[in-house]
Amino acid sequence: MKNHVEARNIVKRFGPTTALDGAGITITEGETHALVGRNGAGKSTLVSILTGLQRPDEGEVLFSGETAPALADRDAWRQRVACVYQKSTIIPALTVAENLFLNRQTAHGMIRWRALRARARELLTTYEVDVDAEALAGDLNVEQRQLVEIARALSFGARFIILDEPTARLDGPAIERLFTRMRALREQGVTMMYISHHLDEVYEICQSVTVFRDARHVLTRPVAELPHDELVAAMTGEATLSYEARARAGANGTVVLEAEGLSLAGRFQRVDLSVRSGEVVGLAGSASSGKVGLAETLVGLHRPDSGTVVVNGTKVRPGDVPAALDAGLGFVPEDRHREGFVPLLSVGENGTLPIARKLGRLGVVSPSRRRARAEELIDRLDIKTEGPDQPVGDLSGGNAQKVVFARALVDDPAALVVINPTAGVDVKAKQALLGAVEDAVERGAGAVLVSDELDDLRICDRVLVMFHGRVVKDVPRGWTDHELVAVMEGIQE
Amino acid sequence: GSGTQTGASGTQTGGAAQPQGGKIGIDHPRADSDFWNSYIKYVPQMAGELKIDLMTPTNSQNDVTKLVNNVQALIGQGAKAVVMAPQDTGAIASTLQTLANRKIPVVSVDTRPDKGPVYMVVRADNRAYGTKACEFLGEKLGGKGKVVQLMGSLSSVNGRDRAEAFRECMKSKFPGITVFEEPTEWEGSKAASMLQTRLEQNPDIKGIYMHAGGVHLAPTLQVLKQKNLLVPPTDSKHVFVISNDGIPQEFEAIRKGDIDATVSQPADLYAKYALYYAKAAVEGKTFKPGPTDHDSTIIQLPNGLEDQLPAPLVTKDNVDDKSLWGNQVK
Amino acid sequence: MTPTRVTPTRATTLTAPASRLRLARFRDLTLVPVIVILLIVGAFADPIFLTQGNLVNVLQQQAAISLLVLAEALILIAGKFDLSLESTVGMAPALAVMLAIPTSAGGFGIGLPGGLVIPLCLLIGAAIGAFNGFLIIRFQLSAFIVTLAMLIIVHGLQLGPTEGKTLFELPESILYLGSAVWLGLPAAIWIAGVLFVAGIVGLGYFRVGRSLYAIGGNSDAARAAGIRVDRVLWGVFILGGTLAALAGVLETGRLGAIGSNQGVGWIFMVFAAAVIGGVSMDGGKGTILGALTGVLVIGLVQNILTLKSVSGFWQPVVYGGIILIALIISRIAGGKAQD
Amino acid sequence: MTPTRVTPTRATTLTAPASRLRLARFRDLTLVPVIVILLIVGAFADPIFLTQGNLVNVLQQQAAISLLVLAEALILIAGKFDLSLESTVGMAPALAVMLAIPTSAGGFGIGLPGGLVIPLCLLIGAAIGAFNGFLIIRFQLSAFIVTLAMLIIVHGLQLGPTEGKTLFELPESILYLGSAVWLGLPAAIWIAGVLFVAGIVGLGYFRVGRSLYAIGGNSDAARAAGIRVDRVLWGVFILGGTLAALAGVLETGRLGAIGSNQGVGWIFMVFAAAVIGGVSMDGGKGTILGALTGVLVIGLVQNILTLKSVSGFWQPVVYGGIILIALIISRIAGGKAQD
Ligand SMILES: Nc1ncnc2c1ncn2[C@@H]1O[C@H](COP(=O)(O)OP(=O)(O)OP(=O)(O)O)[C@@H](O)[C@H]1O
Ligand SMILES: Nc1ncnc2c1ncn2[C@@H]1O[C@H](COP(=O)(O)OP(=O)(O)OP(=O)(O)O)[C@@H](O)[C@H]1O
Ligand SMILES: [Mg+2]
Ligand SMILES: [Mg+2]
Repeated sequence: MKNHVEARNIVKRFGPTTALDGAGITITEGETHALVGRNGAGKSTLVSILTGLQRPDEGEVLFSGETAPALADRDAWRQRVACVYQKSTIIPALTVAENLFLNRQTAHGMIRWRALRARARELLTTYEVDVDAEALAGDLNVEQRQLVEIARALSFGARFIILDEPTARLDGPAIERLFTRMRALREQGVTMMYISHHLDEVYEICQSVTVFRDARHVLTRPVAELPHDELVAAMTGEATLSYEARARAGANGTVVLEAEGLSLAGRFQRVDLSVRSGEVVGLAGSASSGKVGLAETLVGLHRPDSGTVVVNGTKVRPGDVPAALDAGLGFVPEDRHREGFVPLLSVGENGTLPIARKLGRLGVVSPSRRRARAEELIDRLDIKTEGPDQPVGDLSGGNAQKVVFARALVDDPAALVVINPTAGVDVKAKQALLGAVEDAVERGAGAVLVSDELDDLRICDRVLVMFHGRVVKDVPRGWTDHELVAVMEGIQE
Repeated sequence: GSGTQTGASGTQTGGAAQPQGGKIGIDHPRADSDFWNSYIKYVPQMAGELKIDLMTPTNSQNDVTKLVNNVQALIGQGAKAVVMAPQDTGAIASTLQTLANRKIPVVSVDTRPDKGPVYMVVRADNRAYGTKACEFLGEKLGGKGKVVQLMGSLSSVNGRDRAEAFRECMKSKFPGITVFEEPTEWEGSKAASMLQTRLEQNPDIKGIYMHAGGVHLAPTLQVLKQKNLLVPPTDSKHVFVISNDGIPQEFEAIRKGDIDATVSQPADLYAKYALYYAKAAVEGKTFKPGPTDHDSTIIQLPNGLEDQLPAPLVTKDNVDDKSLWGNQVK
Repeated sequence: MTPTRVTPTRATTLTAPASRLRLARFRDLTLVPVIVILLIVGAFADPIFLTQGNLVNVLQQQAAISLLVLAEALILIAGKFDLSLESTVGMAPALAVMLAIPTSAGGFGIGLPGGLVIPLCLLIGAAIGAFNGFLIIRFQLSAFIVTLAMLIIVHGLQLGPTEGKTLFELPESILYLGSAVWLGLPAAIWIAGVLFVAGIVGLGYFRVGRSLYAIGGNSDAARAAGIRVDRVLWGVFILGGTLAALAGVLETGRLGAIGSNQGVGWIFMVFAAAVIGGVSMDGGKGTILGALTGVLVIGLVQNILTLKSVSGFWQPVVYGGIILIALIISRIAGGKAQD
Repeated sequence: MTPTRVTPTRATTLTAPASRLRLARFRDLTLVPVIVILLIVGAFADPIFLTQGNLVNVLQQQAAISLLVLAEALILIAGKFDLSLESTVGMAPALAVMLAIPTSAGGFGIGLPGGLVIPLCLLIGAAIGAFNGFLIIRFQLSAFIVTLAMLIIVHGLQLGPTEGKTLFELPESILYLGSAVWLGLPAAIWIAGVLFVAGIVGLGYFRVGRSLYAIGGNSDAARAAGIRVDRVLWGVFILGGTLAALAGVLETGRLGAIGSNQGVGWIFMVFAAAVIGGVSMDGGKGTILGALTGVLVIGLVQNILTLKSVSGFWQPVVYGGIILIALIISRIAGGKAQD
């Protein structure tokens, strides 16, 4: 079989960081090839090199044995490769239709909008993306945007498609639809490179897998020949077991987070919720079920139309984040880029934002105490960084997420509200993060965990399933995937 | 003699080609108007004639902050007298006090500082400009009708003086005339727009007083032309226009009959007498109020003296007078 | 989304488009109510206001500045900034004219034929734009501060050679466009009108126009989509400089001379017009039609203030107040936070 | 991070910070080479230049404007914008003084005691800042355009009551700070110095100061982290207005009167100083120390141009050119693209 894509001895440095150090990948024509590795291993950097967005410092890229086009020749690149990037390439101020056909609205002459919209609608229907072609992309939620990006990449008709963590923001049914699509493309002979931290997905959809570790190539193997444990070992450099939820003593009585009759128009209605110390309560639901809106309201990001929130015995003013945090809440937001961190500020500062007040007297923040706290957090969550002074904007996705986590945990919260905590983090980090939630709970906190991932929900003592803005069921520990999904889809009450 | 000289000069060494009496610093107020540009050109010429050791002129670009900084620099570089033209006459007070404390005499050109000692103010009376324009238009219009006054910047004292004098004179001498006032900020663009709008609103406007020919002349003519109002004075549609400044282009327009008059603001005399008094000051001469030998009068101010230079009204009759500075520049 | 329904249906997503489209269209026109109010106020303020003559005057007075607003809107939509446009309005025609007129009239004495003055003027404008683009794109310097420095430098390049003098003796060719009348309307209005239509069509229906929105909205994404970001941006700066030079030609024709402060102080009004017209300072948002309504609001306010003879001292307060009110109305009508 | 190592160790994380810290410190000081060059050029240009007297003059001349730069740097770091500061410089002291002086001297005839003038002036500045903040934060209006309108309005609020006249009979109290000499140096220098030190310490080591960076860098994240974004921003606008009013007091004392143009035209220089000093127009980036070096560069350039008596016509070209060069140097030394 011919090699469709080859990258050889790629070296790429960003200032002091070496993102790729002589790494390479070879993808055979027609296969779906997984690229896995821990956060910061250099996967996305390779993607930007394979799509001609960045020039490697050393090494070369070949398509079907020919050298890659010049960086300036974007059209040539686009004929060879289409991509769903990890970072959003949606332009919020433009409509979905225009985003889908960006820079190819028309071959020449004037744009015929009506025809464009029709084409967009057709495309969205083909890929079963349930969004309005005329909506502004900025008004879509994270998941819808992701679906639009995927539809766009698939629609190019390129023979090679790269998908960089496309499923990190999708729920179960959407992932299934994506896989159906990918299988169909593979049957048409399309080559794909697939990046994900969900190793089961790798086994489900890919034929071979390449592992990167610390900016280097570690192995390439057909997936059939590589058992799960070996794959994890290759990624982490050590043998690791998959995460097992710990057996906990369970709720010990005091209610640390309570909501009563909470409603927010268009998002959720009359929700009651009570979380005890030592308890993890899951919030599940399919797209637009209102689970995120509810969690964000608990924290004070939205002001509810009615209802009250009590944190650790204190009734907090509705819609007041600082009050909720002061009362003892820790928060991991849904979208780390939007609400998670300040990219220009250092790891240390981002991690200690909510406790700045405790790092010195009279409003002073002592840099040395901040640094000490930050190093402790870096240690605890195993954040891969040059140190507390590195700007978070320079970290890889998963490590940035750990910083956001660090911020939530820094004040030893009585109650934790965690939304999609493991989106885009590697296996080991996932364990660290879920472990961190369980640690906090064992120390006596109560946690609300909102997630689209059933794996995450396994650490919950009970899962509240939401459907169209209402809590429809309280599922105790011991559920099976099938049961829970059925409730989430509204198939079974 | 010119204003009675007491204190003899005495130190004049005969026939020496060298400049006399110590360095004189000069700050120019702005470089973006034709009048001041003519003044700036006359300065080195007059300095040569008066054999003055002139320092390189600074330019404060119509900004009192820069003026203060420039004066500090001139002091630092050893000026024995300073000529300036503070366009903001109030904000210069403490600088004048500093200069007085250092015994450095100041000649103020064109504007009269409100406060702070000055050796001599050399200016033409801006209020007189306004009054002359009012009288000219009032007579031409026979004491009735409508006139427009295109004002300069209201935050400049000269603009204000002209505007107030014109307004007051119209009120007292020609109460039958309606005056429209347009604050143009010395901008041609605003002047054109405002005049155009006003003529649309009042097609029977018969007179225009422009505060500054340099910026107002061309736009006014352009608007009149567009409205077909650029006709000889004999035509009943004629709009009487009086300008202010005395630049060559105004003279040209007077000759062609496009405008009727202008007040010639004496750029040459400004330069000449500014330097003359600065030199006199360095030499220790003093002056008293009264008439001078150059058709002007020195008057007493609370904070110094002022030599009020003549500002002739130029009409078709005297527009070719060679002694007008506007006929001397090329 | 109706929470009572148990299964999501396509119907729920299909209701949205029509209303959204309507809203999006209206968003360009949030200033229309302000314009209507101004027309009513103006009509009460002075009977002359609503006459054809006066309204044509307003348009003619705004023609030159509207070209600057057009240029700035394009640049802002592409996510950049150009302050130096205002200096180009005076400098480009001044320098072009000086190449043609004799030394006695203030020229360089090169004596180029008068017919070349307008092309030269536009070329100078384009060159200034190209230089701005070069510094901003190639050196990756801050557009605000580069063009601020250029505002000062370009104005100096007019002051220096003219020595601050007004140029009175101009070739006929440069006066023509700003003073001619075509089919009963000043040529300047026709020119501005045609260019605005070209801008609306270009930004609405052509790929290169749409690419401005993409670049202004997310330049990394635009680059990934194959848009030649640097080239387009450079083109926009050059076009901006050229439009500013053309504005200078129109203004020169209207005023009959080139004063040393032609265009000085315009840039604030230009930004005000663009922003109240809905163009975002953050790039990627706004339309040329919206910017045009912004120009009209500013022009009508000035006209009414002149007709009502509001005291020069208090004019700024009234004027600024109206801008604020227009801003608030356009905010409320537009419904979105501004940036 | 050394990529050869397989497991991250404490050692690797501990080697990096020192160098990064050093780099970050240098980034504040990218203009230092420019300042050194200017000092050398100045020394050759005029023997007076390096004398203590001249350098003290430079500092005194920049004292008032430096407070505006300080205010603008704070506002820019927090991700906002304030153009109206320049109008406050004239309007706040003018109004405060008019409340104290008799009608004969141009006052309102209310005759408040002279000792109240400075507090009143600062209060007026704070009120203007509060109003800006109110419109921008509560109404979510564009900061650029709100403060542009306010620039016009606030200046009008000075022109209106004074009718454009200069106020020169001032209470002694308001003249003192701008003209006094403390320990051999003008008081204005001491005041500006102390405020800059407070700014450097406040932004470097205080919670509220650090929160400006968080807000400017990502206001949503700052909100989610429990920072009271609106309250802090409002505070920054109020502080900015107050500093502008204080600048007005210093300027009034230095000039001995309040002209109707006091402060007019400063804002461009203020932005230039802040941006060449490394403060980003996009928020979240820059330091007060950097802004201070920006002020010094501008001050030294002006001083040298004055001492060398560069022709007024060509001064802008030299001046703008030097800003551009400083910008390029700070870009090269800083290493990062500007925005
Ligand atoms: N533009 C950049 N500037 C500086 N450092 C960068 C940049 N892009 C990537 N890096 C660094 O390069 C390394 C590799 O990053 P990359 O994004 O390729 O990781 P990744 O394998 O995709 O991780 P993740 O699974 O978290 O997405 C990281 O250490 C990251 O901090
Ligand atoms: N800022 C917003 N304003 C208005 N409606 C919103 C907003 N954010 C989300 N929505 C809508 O509210 C509904 C509930 O959203 P929410 O994010 O709470 O649900 P979710 O279960 O988390 O969905 P998903 O899994 O897709 O994120 C959805 O229809 C969503 O489109
Ligand atoms: Mg990645
Ligand atoms: Mg969600």
